[in-house]
Amino acid sequence: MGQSSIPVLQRGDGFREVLPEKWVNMYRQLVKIRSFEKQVNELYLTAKMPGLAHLYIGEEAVAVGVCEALRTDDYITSTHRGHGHCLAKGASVERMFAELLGKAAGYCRGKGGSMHIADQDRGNLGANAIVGGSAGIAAGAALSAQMRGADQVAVCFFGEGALGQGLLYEVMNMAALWKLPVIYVCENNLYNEYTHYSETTAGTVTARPEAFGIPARTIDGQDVRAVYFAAANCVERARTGQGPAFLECLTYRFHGHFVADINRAYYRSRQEEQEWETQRDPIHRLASWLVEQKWASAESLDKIQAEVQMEITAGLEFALQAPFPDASEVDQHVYA
Amino acid sequence: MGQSSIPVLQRGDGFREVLPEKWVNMYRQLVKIRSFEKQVNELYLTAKMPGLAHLYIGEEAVAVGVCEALRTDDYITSTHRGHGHCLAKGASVERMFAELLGKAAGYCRGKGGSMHIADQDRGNLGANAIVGGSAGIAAGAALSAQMRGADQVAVCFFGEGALGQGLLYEVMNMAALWKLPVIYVCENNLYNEYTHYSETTAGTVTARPEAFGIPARTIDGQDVRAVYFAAANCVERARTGQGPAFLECLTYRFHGHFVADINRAYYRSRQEEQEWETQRDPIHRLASWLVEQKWASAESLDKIQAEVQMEITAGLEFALQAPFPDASEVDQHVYA
Amino acid sequence: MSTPEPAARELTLAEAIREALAEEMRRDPRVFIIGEDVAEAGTPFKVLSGLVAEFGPRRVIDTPISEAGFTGIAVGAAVTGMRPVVDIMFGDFITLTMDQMVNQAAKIHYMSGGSLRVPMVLHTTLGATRRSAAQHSQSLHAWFSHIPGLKVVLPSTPYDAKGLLKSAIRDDNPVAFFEDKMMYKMKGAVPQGDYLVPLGIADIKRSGKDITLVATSSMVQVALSAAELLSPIGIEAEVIDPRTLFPLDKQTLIASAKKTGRAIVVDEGYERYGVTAEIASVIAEGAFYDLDAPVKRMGARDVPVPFSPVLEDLTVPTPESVAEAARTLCETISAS
Amino acid sequence: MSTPEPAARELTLAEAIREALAEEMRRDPRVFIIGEDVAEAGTPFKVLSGLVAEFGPRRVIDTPISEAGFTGIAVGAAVTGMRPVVDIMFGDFITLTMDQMVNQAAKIHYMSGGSLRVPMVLHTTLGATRRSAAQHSQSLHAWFSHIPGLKVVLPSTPYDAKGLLKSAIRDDNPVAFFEDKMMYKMKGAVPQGDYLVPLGIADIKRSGKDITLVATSSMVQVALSAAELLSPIGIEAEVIDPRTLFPLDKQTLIASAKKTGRAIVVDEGYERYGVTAEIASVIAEGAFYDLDAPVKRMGARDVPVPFSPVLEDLTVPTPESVAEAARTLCETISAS
Ligand SMILES: Cc1ncc(C[n+]2csc(CCOP(=O)(O)OP(=O)(O)O)c2C)c(N)n1
Ligand SMILES: Cc1ncc(C[n+]2csc(CCOP(=O)(O)OP(=O)(O)O)c2C)c(N)n1
Ligand SMILES: [Mg+2]
Ligand SMILES: [Mg+2]
Repeated sequence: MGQSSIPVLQRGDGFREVLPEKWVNMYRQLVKIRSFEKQVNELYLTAKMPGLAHLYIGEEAVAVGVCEALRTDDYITSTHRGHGHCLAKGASVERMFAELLGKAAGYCRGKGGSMHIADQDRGNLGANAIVGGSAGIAAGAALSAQMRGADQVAVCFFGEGALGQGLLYEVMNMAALWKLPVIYVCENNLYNEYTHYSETTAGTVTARPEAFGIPARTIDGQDVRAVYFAAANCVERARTGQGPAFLECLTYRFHGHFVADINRAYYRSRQEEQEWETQRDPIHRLASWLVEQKWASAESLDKIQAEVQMEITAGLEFALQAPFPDASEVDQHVYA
Repeated sequence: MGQSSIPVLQRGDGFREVLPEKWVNMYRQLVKIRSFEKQVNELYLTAKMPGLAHLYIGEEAVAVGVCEALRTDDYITSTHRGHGHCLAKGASVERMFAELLGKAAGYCRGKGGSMHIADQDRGNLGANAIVGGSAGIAAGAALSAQMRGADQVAVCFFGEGALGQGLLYEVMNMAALWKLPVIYVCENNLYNEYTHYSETTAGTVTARPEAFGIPARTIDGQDVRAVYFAAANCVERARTGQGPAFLECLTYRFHGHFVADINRAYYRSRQEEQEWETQRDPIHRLASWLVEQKWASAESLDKIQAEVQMEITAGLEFALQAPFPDASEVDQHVYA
Repeated sequence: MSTPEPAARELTLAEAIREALAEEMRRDPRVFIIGEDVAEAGTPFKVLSGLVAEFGPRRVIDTPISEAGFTGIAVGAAVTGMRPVVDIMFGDFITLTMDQMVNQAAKIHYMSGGSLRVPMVLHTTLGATRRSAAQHSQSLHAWFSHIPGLKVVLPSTPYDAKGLLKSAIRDDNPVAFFEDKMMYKMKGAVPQGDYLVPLGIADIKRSGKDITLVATSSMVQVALSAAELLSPIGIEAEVIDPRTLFPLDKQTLIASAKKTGRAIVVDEGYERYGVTAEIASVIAEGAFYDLDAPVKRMGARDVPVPFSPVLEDLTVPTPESVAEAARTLCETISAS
Repeated sequence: MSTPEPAARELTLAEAIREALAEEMRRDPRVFIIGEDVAEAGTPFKVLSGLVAEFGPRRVIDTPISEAGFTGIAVGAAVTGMRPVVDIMFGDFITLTMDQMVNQAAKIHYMSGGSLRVPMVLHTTLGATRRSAAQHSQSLHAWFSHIPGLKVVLPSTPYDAKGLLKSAIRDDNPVAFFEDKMMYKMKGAVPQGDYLVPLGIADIKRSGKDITLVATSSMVQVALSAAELLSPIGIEAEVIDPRTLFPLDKQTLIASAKKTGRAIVVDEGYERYGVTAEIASVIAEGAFYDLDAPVKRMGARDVPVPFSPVLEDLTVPTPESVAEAARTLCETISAS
């Protein structure tokens, strides 16, 4: 048992003197993701969006806490539930809506859609519709940074369902061996689609990275401060050549697995949902704290909400008006 | 960390009252594998065998110790280095040689060769030329036994190189969740081909199964008694519904990765090889103990060696004389 | 044409599949289902809804998201006496099963010289136009069709689906069974109780004398609709569904092409190096002296499936595009 | 014919590959090699021997036995500015890389609307008759050829190998590069220093007027030998090597078939649903009015590759079998 030799992840107390503005900005980001996703749900329910989407509502603090600890040139890889990661990494609402509607102004010229948004300028290497499919890509971006002598880090977001994919273990082994600057962020929202993760996950989550000597911590994914501190600590380690780390963020999706998953009683109770919604909402939690600390007033937060709503409305308007790609684009970008 | 809840594997003291004859029989098995493999090497060096082979010389105690703890109707899956597993599970020398020479009398009618010998009558589901490729098959055999209400167990043999394959983790997770009667036997002979396993394996080996809640132990793979006791304990657990277990057997291949790997100095020292050969030979070790216990005399052991050698010689003779399959067989057995 | 009398009961294709599974599971206790969200959820397409209620979670097994792992487990179960049906949610995920299906399942019978058998069904989907983008829209059945040792089935009607699936389950070989997810709600007459549609017999879905349309899966409906468009302009198309790509009923295809002198092959896999190439070259060779025009191939456009509806709809053959191609082909002046 | 003047220096195919890699690694610091036993061992085929001495272990990276994992890492490195060459020891192991190659590498450029690129080479082997049995003898290049977004290269001479590999490394797309392991010791003229053989240009390896033999990889030598057998009986065969399966130089193939009126396609992949089907149907369509006989296909026999030499040798086309087929085809009475 080499457990004792695994470095311990600190809570990141060195980062505690974060400025009030930074917390307020995180609040804005949380709200932006929430409002964006509500609008996406609306688009689905009113049959204005082609296909489907997996909403991030309830899990916002994970993406925001992690991405606030990153630089613009740091990399992320994302998942089928990826809108939150994109926005937290700085994507524009306009181009995201355009992508969801299959418009040429979208991040992928309408070719990717909800599950494939990539934003190269901000290091977002793309959402991925293969569960666990980006574990190698994130590690490869980290290897690339290491080889180029850059001090970028890469964050690999994935749901706890991805713990079922062997690829993750292959890659964690190499990340540990080569001390790659990659951070695994496991969003444990308790469900793999319609199955509780306890039915699919033997042992504990953190024991898995630890088996490869990768330090791991379980944190409250509904508390953006906890996420931010833990992530900042992992990022510093990775950036200074100390290798990979793993965070298990306990969280919950308030909506269904995807927009059409409406009758959910057969796999989870309404009571469980209500407990999370009322007692563990990441936005309420940050808001109360900000007000408590007197770093924001209820009014200033309302104002942020209103500003965000305007951004969302304008972004959607833009996307609805935007043209579809030209038919000739179907054959473009197959090869570079 | 759920480590504390992982059951501890006992050394298996309940099995200590093994009869002298059983130990002597294990000696015979060790010698048989050694002599068989020496003959295989000879066949290669004299260009009498098509293709190549991966010799098990040095590792005999693992196969013998494990298989002696099994019933004939228990299952095993094997590897590219599989001759020892086959013989230990009871395969006939004649049919094995015939297979290695591509003859119709071989276990696979000459179609499988060294890396694919299967012996259905003794539960040997086949060697496998894909590293780690049989991890699922072994677990599936265990699931099948469980579903049929049989109390068979399945042993999955693999080299430490197979720890690189994601499949193993996918399957260990399910084996743990479903308490499958499967035993993972990792033959850690220190090398993946020409690379020391420390360059390919982060953390410790046993931490990996333990991460899934599978009890694991590291044992001396050169001591057939240690292997037998540990295996018997795992088998009893599995047979009585207590689920999977994992044994890391420390061992060494005395020869090259395969028969043509002759100049090995660039990846391991002659000194290291000599230390293992002279100080950690499983056959010498059992022999000394048997003599010490007065359960065998040097002469009786010599006699066994001579008997085995006769069996090998006769088996080879049979195989050399045996006919090749008819050309029409090329199209047979593609479909059942 | 083997379709039943019109008075028969109508089922959707999903219901026909479910009925086939239920009947086979009642008939043979060795049959079981394994895959992600197959039990309570009955898969995201609800194809398996209700089966767990009748057969219990031991025979309708929910798995972690481990396609390689549970496919491997199925192989092991099949080799040891069970008859698993593996559910792979989207056909795009067969990428993860290729080693277990191709290096293991397909070869075990042959490599073991006929002693082991792998009676299993890999049940999955194909087909685009669901706005699911590049990783959830592929039709990758050509890969399995390429591999000796595998059989490949593509039903095009509820009647065929039930009868073919029963044959697949009773077959002693690994069979890949692909359903177009866009066809699950398609209705058709399906007899109650047991009947089999044998593997390897093509079905003439419409008789005609002017041109042969060979079509697979949902392309059969496309071809039938094309035939309706062609009839008023005096072209009577014969529509043939091979139903199984291996075994392939070459005779029926060639005989039809000899009769009509013209043929188009329509399949939803990528066109290049795909199913249309095989069938077109079988016809071009077999009906060489009777063809009045080159065999035309219509597969999916050779691009990753784009998300935007305006682009995605350009990637698959339609009744109009097939009818147009047929008209052009019929105008070709005979070569002989 | 683009082969150089006979006075040039001779290298083996393995040396030509090594030289191409060394030159490209000197030219471009972004190029690196990653795979199993690629460094000190230089692969089991010794193709990469010596590269680690010049470029060091940071650019010639030994990995664990994790084909999916390190292929995924290469994808991530490629997307972020590197140009990896992934070494997959035996082509049979591409089964493990299918998700990373097909769902990720092949689609990223398209899914991202052209913003991301994946310049990487997957370097692997094909070919039977090495007595390595079913899991180490396959030629699975048809699978990658089926997938839009990938390019596929099969060199047949040392000259082509060097020039094609350099083109593949400089290509901005994922390229799969297959070498027949039986060809590594084949010698041929190879110019010193830089030259490129472009992807997508077939090479006429021998001119002839009576029949076209399209052949790939080691089958080019088989076809050339067949041509030598045919010449004395008055049949002059034209031997064409497409060199790349995608892009495929259809024009050159069709033009030759139009000229000769007869064609055979020879490839070592399984015959059914394989490369011979695509090329045969391209010719059958493109040269329809000029063909005097059906295009004949000669692939590997549709069986898992058997071990026994007497059977294995029946599975691949030989000079004799190709010459015999050509003779028969030339006796066919013209259809027109
Ligand atoms: C390899 C693969 N298998 C199955 C799926 C189908 N699928 C999509 S999301 C999902 C559940 C994922 O659960 P988790 O990783 O926990 O993410 P969450 O949806 O909870 O965010 C599944 C099974 C897939 N996309 N990829
Ligand atoms: C999937 C796969 N990758 C690579 C190989 C090539 N290969 C054959 S044996 C071997 C090393 C195996 O090492 P280990 O598992 O430790 O077994 P050992 O040879 O030491 O008994 C490798 C890489 C293979 N057969 N299968
Ligand atoms: Mg989840
Ligand atoms: Mg080893």
